[in-house]
Amino acid sequence: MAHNFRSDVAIDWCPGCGDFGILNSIQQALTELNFGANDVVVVSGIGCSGKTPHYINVAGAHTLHGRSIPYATGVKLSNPKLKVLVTGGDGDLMSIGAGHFVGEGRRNTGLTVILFDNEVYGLTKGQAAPTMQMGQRTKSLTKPNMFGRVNPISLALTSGYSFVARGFSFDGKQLKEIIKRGIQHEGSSLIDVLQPCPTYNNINTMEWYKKRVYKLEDSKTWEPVVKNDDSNLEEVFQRAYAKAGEWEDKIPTGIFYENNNIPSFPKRINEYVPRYLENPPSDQKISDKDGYTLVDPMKTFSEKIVETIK
Amino acid sequence: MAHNFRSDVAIDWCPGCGDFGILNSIQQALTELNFGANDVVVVSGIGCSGKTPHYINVAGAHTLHGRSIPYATGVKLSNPKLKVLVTGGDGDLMSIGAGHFVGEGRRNTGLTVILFDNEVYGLTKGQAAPTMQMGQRTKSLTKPNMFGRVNPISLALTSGYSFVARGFSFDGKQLKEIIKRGIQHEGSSLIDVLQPCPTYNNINTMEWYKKRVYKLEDSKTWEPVVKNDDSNLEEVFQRAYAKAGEWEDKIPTGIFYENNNIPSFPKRINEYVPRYLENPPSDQKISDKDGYTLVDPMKTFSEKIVETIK
Amino acid sequence: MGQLDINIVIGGPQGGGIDTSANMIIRAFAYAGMDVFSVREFHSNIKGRHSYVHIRSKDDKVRSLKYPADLLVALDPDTIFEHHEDVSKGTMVIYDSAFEGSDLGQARMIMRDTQKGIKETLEKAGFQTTVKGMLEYMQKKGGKLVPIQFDSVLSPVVSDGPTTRYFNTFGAAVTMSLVGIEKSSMEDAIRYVFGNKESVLKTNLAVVDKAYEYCESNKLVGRKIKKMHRESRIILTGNDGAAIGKIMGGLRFQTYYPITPASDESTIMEEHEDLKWLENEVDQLSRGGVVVVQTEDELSAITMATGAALTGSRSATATSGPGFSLMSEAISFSGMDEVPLVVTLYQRGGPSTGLPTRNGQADLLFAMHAGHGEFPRIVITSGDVEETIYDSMKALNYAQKYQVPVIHLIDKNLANTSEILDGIDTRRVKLEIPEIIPQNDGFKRFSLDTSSGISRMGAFGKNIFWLTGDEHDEIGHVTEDTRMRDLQMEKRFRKLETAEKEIPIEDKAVVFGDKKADVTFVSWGSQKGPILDAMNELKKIGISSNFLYLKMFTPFPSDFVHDFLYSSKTVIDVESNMTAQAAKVITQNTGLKISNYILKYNGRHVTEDELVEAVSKIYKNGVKKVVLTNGA
Amino acid sequence: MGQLDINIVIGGPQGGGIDTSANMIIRAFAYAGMDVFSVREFHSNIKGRHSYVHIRSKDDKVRSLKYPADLLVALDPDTIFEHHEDVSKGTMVIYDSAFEGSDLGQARMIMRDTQKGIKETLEKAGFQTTVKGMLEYMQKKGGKLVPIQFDSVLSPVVSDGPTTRYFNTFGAAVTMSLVGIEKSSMEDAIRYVFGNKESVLKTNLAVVDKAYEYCESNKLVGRKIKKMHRESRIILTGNDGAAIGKIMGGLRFQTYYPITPASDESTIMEEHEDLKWLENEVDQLSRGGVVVVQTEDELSAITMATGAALTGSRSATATSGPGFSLMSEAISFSGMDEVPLVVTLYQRGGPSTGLPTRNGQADLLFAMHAGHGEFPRIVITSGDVEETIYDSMKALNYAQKYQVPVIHLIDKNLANTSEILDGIDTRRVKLEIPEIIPQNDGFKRFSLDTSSGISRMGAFGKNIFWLTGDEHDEIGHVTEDTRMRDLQMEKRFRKLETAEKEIPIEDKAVVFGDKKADVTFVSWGSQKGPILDAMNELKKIGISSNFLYLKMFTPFPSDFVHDFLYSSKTVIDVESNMTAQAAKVITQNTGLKISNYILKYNGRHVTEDELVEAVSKIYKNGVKKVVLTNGA
Ligand SMILES: Cc1ncc(C[n+]2csc(CCOP(=O)(O)OP(=O)(O)O)c2C)c(N)n1
Ligand SMILES: Cc1ncc(C[n+]2csc(CCOP(=O)(O)OP(=O)(O)O)c2C)c(N)n1
Ligand code: SF4
Ligand code: SF4
Ligand SMILES: [Mg+2]
Ligand SMILES: [Mg+2]
Repeated sequence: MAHNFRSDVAIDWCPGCGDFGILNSIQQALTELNFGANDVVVVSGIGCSGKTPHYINVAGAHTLHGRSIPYATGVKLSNPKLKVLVTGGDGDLMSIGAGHFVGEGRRNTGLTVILFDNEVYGLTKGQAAPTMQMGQRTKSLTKPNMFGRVNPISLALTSGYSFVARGFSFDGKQLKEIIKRGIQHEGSSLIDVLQPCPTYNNINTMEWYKKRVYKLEDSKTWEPVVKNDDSNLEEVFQRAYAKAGEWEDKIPTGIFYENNNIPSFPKRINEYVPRYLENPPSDQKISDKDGYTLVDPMKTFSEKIVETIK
Repeated sequence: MAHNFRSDVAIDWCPGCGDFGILNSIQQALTELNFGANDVVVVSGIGCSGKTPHYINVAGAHTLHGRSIPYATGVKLSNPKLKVLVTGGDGDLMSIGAGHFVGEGRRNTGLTVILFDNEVYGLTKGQAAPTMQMGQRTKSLTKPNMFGRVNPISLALTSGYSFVARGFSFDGKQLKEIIKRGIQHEGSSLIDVLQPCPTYNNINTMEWYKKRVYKLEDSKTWEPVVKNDDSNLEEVFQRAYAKAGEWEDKIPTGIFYENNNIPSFPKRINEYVPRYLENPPSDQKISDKDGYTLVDPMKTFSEKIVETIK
Repeated sequence: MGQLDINIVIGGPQGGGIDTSANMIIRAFAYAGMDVFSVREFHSNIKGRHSYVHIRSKDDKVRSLKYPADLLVALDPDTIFEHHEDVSKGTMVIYDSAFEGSDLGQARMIMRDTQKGIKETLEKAGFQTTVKGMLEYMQKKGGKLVPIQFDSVLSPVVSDGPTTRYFNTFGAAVTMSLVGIEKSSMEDAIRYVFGNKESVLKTNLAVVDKAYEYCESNKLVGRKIKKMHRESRIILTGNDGAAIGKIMGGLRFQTYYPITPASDESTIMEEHEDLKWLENEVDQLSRGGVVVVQTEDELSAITMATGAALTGSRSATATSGPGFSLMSEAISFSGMDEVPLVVTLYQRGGPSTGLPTRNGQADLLFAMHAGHGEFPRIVITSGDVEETIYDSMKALNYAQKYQVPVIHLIDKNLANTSEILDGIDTRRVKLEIPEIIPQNDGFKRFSLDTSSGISRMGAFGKNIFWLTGDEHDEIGHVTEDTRMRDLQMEKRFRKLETAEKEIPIEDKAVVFGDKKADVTFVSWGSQKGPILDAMNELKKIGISSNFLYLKMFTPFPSDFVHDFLYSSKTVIDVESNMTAQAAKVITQNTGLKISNYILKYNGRHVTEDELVEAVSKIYKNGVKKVVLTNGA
Repeated sequence: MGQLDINIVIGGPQGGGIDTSANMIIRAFAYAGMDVFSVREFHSNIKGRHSYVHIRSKDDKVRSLKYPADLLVALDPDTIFEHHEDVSKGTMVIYDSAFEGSDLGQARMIMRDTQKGIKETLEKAGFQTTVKGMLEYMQKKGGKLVPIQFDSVLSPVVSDGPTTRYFNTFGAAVTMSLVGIEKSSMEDAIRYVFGNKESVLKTNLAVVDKAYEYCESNKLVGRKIKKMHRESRIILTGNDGAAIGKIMGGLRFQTYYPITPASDESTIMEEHEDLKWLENEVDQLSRGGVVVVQTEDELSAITMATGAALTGSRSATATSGPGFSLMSEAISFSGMDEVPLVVTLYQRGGPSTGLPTRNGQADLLFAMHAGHGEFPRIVITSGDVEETIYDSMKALNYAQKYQVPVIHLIDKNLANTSEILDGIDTRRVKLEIPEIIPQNDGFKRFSLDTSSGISRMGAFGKNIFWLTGDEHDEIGHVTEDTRMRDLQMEKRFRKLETAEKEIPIEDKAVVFGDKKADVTFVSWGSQKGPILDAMNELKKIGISSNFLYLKMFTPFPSDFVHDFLYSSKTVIDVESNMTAQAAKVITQNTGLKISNYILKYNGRHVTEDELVEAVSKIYKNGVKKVVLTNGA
């Protein structure tokens, strides 16, 4: 029987919050991909978005603000058989967690990073998040936003994510498909989800987005996938980056970039720890039948041995 | 008399280290810009590069690993009259400090960030820095570098730095000129300096670079400056970003991008704290002649007052 | 005086106007000349979960809260479920009769565990698990029900939308009528709250009118409280007090990364960043403003504040536990480099994210030891709103004078406590400003030539000197010389001895009550008020008590504490934590062991009544430890 | 046995082959069957600044170092300047006569403050501030000069470049000849060091040959030390020991961000990550390897290790002070969420960047309190290389068994101490592996139904459960219910009581020596060896002593410590820090105050001789506190 990905926890997001749409899309994607109960783990930081794991009926870790990515990386590297989703806020991933976000691009571990992009710090009452435009003033701000905007798509491309896409929380169908592809992608993916926060963001509302979003896949010439001989790499990458700059009047959604030629971090580890993928840390037996170590230190560290009069 | 920017501290970098060239260029730039002894502050993190402030005869802070940017930002915002230079390693700024590097792009405070780009962690004995290519194996590594490379130019452009350039520590003349322009630039600048580390990096050596570097300014069509009506913004920005991708065979140096249309953070603050630029926190008198506060709390916070039977 | 003592608990959904109701009630009492003390309780949630304000008003000084409530005002069914323990003989329960149909099972915003507890209570008592059942249960306990049909009462006066928008005003007004506050005070409160919104103001005044009229005709009127004239007073929370104190103390640079319950302090500063009022009053050089910067994280917040301090500004940051953890490394730096820096640490329920919007006092030992290695620091704490003001000023002074990081502990309870102060004394604390003399060559920022350990202060922009996290010489350059190392370590620690000598004892520890008493309280932070109030109550039941109130933990007033406790009889340590951290500090510094404890770690504020009860248990029954559990 | 006791200090520029020389010397002693103990000292610098290794060899167990040196081997002029204090009557000073022309003023790699000190010393004693002057000064103190023209002696045997490349081998070989080690042992050492580099090996052997020949003909030959046969032994540093212990203890996931002196541990693991040897020995499921990840910072290092632990792996991270500071928040998380996690904390000289390559023991109180809020943790410390192995295994066991963060303190001195062990016992520590039973629905990871406080362990991939930094219910969902909060807090702390009961006293505190003694040492960490050695020396001068050696600070063996110290006479606390942190912990937990202190905070290792001297001062002259200053 298919696993039910809905947990029985009462959801306490505000009515009309874009988070509901993201949650649904994740649950549907997991169902359609036919995952079992113990195949998937969801990791989050702190924020309204951070509550997501509790609402999904798989193992979940609601960790520290900004640290969802390294926690998730630990889970994935220790047991690469698991699919690991990160559900993070834009404050969480682009501000306090920006260093890890960049670091993960370098690793390309194979996480599916779903960014809840509401331009505000929801759970701390509406301060400007790094995704908010400079000079924009939502109702919770004492003055217009003083800071420049970080574009998650551009930052993901620059950092090395090998799958970069954007969804809209009120277009569940497209979002679900993107999430499915992100999860199936071997390397790390960033899925930026436009997520209205009706409580604090009275500018980037559902209506505001609805007027502006369009789908990249609707254009016949849009091809975000890098060929496996890398021949179109430069072109695809630069086009994706240029596309990422579009905002204000027209906001593209869909897949910006997909590169399957960079081996994931687990695969790279397997080159040096040859039995890693088949027998990762989480699965290794570490003691003999009496409970003692299997490792003979004198053999393992034989180079440290000293023998007199050989 | 011109201030002498050389301090009397013994320099303990390895012979042949690229850091010497950077130090010289900074000192020359300061001299040529005719700064006085108390006009400039140099802030660094930890690393071989982190020792730089001690070698320059201006006030200097050799702070914590990865935190040079926020320390420097504090100095600058508290006294915007100061020119504040950041001398940081690639580990310092692109790994542990990557979050602040991105954050500073959003602020555009007006720091001159000089990145000592040697692809390794010098002071901790040669581990791979984030600027090293994946798969490269310098002599200090137990195995080829497992991580993807972060390109400081691309990351600076993506984060919002309004002046982005690259120098080479063995081309002091060009480097000095870039530093001068970086310092004069009102917003924040990132100057990526290719810096051979002969002790640990036996691949990206002086010779290796000499064979590959070329100057952007040598091309007549290269125009990195955004016009003050922003008309060429998109074009200049995207071209700079594409250029940043060049590596391996030909490595561009010079100015990639300069945008003078984004008001610096101090200017933006001045809109809300109107006397800020002229009388910043560092200069404000805070007490009356008897040493008591100048602030009348009942007047300042008058909205909290309650009066019975008015 | 001393006759009136009213405890009100008003609850409703987070984001549903509870704060506004509470504001109205507090103001109305204040306009009537009463004293008011209140604390806000809410979930880590933006909309929907249960939130409440506990308000106590007296015609005398009030410093704490007390259960049971005299009035429980329920703006939603959840409040009725959540607060059944607050209801006792005589408690009036005011609610919308429409709630009566609600079932506990439908109350999805009540935490599962809480629901379970309520269910057990009702079932055990033999009542249905509905609002109705709960109301009956309350009645059985002696509660008096005051059901009102909110909508039908209000619909005649509300024309600009659903009546629900005005339920909170109505609830507040009914409450005020019930306790006997004149309508004019309530109207003043409404005017304050909606001052600049003409149309809303009008309807709200009409709602108040309606409420008083309804109460009048339904005999829901308390004995009239006569308005008393008072000089101008000021209503402040702990967050407000700290913000005001910092600005009065000369702070001109503050950084923060949003976090409950600290960021309100910074928001208040942002609202006053231009120090507008100074504009016309003072000379050119004194004009300016406060720069408040929202940073990308707490690592940035503390390092940026430190950077600013290097230019001579008074600078600070404010955070709570998780952020403070992230600041540990930079605190060590400012200790090493003798940078004046204030960190206001708003404790909340831990560990980790813990109970992010609830009270806790479990960061004391951490604050005393945060950061690797050894360096002098000063750790102070505040216990009421007034103290937050002057302590913030003193914190800035200490930082400047002793060139150390100062950690100022406030707790969430105090941050969200609202009190009324008679005024603020601008001459209570003098600003101690170190002189900065321009000098470059040979300027020894870390001069060893100082018996106090304090070297001459310098500022970037006026002096050339260096800082490094490494051990350094007198100018600030790196050294690994063994002798210089020892000398610099010793010089830094001399500052702590100097501080210990110079700071008067009353800023470190204060004794309340008589020298000899049956019971001696030892405590710190926001228990101050509840303990002072409990002392009066205990006296009434024949237990005399005094109170060693601790304010400074580093440097610790060991001799004073030793001498006082040594001759005390039943010493009771009262803290809002589980491991009695202050008691540990006492033992560490004096060798004395404390054997009685009243501890609370459920995240809620300590109340007068539970303290009195706990002391009785200890004093009369020989119980050693009482864990307090009040609060919903 | 017990006849030979040789102290060698060999110094030269960082990056100039000093480590290789030291390696040769250590190996040569070892091949001769001697015991060797050594410590490395170096600047935070890659090339040029002064670095040295202090090596002591005995034909008996050696556990510490002693000054003055018997031989001072100078591979550069700076060494002669820096180590004048190590020279006393009988010390042989071996150096290249070419150094004699050097002036102190030219020695730019000597720290300014150190230069100043040297200058003062020489001027006061009436010598020139040159190497020559210094050598004369040494002679006056009784040192015996052994000048050798390195280049001219070596040029006949070196043809593949400048002779300077072989100075370090030459210096080592001369030293070995002088102390009487047979050439064959030195040759074995050379073969070990250059094993796989044929051409280099040849010349080095020739250099050794030349050195022995030169010494022979110049009467620079010590009394022959007869080779003794020993079973296979293993030479390890503290870094090695921790790495080996972790891998033996079942660790399969380690994260790190480079930092001195911790990262060597991770590098050693990386070198053995494939656990190649296991390949042929064990069944399929046991094959595997250790994943070692260099992270972007320490925030990532600890959180990644925590994430890994959630899947059931044994996982750890290693760092030193600055990195540990950054880990505070995540330690609190793992405490809250009961994640088994080991943090190996290599203490170095603080605060802040401090003395990054020098010793310190000033992170104890911080380790005990790091992280906001209250949660159970275990804090253990190691004092010698052997302990680093078994303690690392135990740390992993404790983490798994009690589901808590375990902080394992090692100090820089121990990290860089090299010792020879007779073997490693694979059956000393049994791995305690919690059973993981697949279950999803209703799996209560944080079940309250446990008297020990320990709930059944779960693993992502095998169980569905949740974690949150917030207070949570039994399944791991957020709760703000006051009762659930209290119960979960109490459950977590019950684990600490359980650990306290279950862990045997010998893993917490050990007493060495007789029950009654004139002097009682109290200490922890790398002072263990020096104190044990000093006890023997003290006996010789008529002072009997015993030693309370502390290994576990949380939970603290209060009763044991109380009972032992209560009946002790002159108690002396010995620590490498300034504020006597362990003594504070003792007072906090027992109420007993310690009144005598031997403290060292100059970043250098504690030596036997200075301990003996300090004890005399305290015991005989009634001095209360002695600050140790040995070391260059
Ligand atoms: C270290 C730390 N700093 C600050 C906080 C307070 N905090 C909780 S949620 C949050 C921001 C949430 O914003 P975002 O990540 O955008 O998530 P959203 O609520 O918008 O989904 C902050 C700053 C924290 N929990 N931990
Ligand atoms: C918090 C912290 N972690 C680790 C270190 C150790 N550390 C010192 S320098 C350094 C890296 C230096 O590399 P880089 O920034 O590239 O500077 P470089 O030495 O190459 O100039 C590290 C990791 C530290 N000082 N602080
Ligand atoms: S505050 Fe905004 S993001 Fe958070 S739950 Fe409410 S609507 Fe959603
Ligand atoms: S290690 Fe490399 S970067 Fe550091 S001083 Fe030496 S050459 Fe320069
Ligand atoms: Mg957000
Ligand atoms: Mg580097």
